[in-house]
Amino acid sequence: MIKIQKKNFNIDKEIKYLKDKYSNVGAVNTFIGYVRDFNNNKDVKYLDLDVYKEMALKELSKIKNNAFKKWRLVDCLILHRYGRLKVNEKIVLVVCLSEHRKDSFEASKFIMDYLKKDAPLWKKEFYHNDSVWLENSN
Amino acid sequence: MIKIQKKNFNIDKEIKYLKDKYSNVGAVNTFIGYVRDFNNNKDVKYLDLDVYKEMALKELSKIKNNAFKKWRLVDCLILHRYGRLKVNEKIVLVVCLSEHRKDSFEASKFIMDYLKKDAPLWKKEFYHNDSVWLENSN
Amino acid sequence: MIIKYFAWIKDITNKEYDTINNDFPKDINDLKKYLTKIYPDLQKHLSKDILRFAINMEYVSENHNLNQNDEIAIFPPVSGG
Amino acid sequence: MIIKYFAWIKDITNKEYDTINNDFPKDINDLKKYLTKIYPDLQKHLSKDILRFAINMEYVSENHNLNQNDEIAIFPPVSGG
Repeated sequence: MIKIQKKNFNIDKEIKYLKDKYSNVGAVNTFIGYVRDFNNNKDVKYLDLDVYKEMALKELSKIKNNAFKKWRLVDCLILHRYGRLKVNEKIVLVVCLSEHRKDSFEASKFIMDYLKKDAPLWKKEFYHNDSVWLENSN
Repeated sequence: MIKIQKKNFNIDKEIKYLKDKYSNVGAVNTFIGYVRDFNNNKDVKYLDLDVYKEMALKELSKIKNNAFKKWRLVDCLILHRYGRLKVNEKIVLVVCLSEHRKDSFEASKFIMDYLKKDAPLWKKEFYHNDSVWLENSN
Repeated sequence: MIIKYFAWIKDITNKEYDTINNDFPKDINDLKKYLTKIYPDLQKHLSKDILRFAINMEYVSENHNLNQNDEIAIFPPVSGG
Repeated sequence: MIIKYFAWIKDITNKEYDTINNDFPKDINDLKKYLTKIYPDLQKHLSKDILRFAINMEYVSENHNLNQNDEIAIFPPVSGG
């Protein structure tokens, strides 16, 4: 499942919603990204996250499908927020469900790596006096 | 933090409790292990988890400290349940907090690998007519 | 044809998209010339080849023909996650 | 000295631990002989070297001296996680 949303999420509920469908799942790996208070040597106040929503849904589906081709996954959720996000707020959630732990770990890392590279989302970081559009490094 | 407990846990609450202390955390990797419905070619009814509690606390602390030596972690939780656990119940939770995602992913995997190898915990799996003590493979 | 702008491209164009109904650019190179004309501040970025283009939500890395009903998007390197 | 049993070792000893106050085993090899005597069913496992020993909650892989106040633990390969 792919979700692009403004609103916050509850990690337990998101995982439970997926996990409740499958009794053959032994392993769930989850990644959560948060807004940090300090970046580029400056105190961060908040982020504005811009998104090309329809394309992000398509790109993230593609990344998810590639993960399914490479590992034995039972299910997978990629959730990304957009809009204004303050320090300590959650930005992104990836959840990979598999029978055995190796698949969930590797798929989750793969998805985050490609999300950072290809998903059309942009962070504008606001400091005390200025702001800057960020670019992901490799 | 290391927790060895009988009772269930809420993933969101456990993560929030850790994350709320730090505003410099950008990445949280989480692993959750569940009781699967099928193993050893048999339908599983439930598990009994035996633990050498004091030593498990000590071993898991050691594993956690080794993870801190190898990666830049901000904090870390290892929670393992014991006692009777039914199919679909959560067994283990590992949460690694770091500034950047690589550290949280690798530390979380490292901790699970060593937990599976060295933490003094034993699963007895109950099927329809019989039961068996399990051994982790490598 | 619709041309969508994202992130700091929007700060230059001061709008989220343009629609072109007549005389639309026939390929990406043509589109770059078109954009340079109406948004001179885009030129330095276009010439440095740092922007990414998508046609109908698929990345294109080389020059590519455009059709009347295409949705084109122009944006800087991404920074989600 | 206390000797703790875990997992299926407990199914053989039918108890969780033994305490030895006098004539306690002086090292791990000595302990193995002691256990074989009171729990004959343990012998085949002890001889196959599949069990793990911990002294005061630290793994020991080689023979090791034992002291009166030691807490020894004997268990099969682990299966947590």
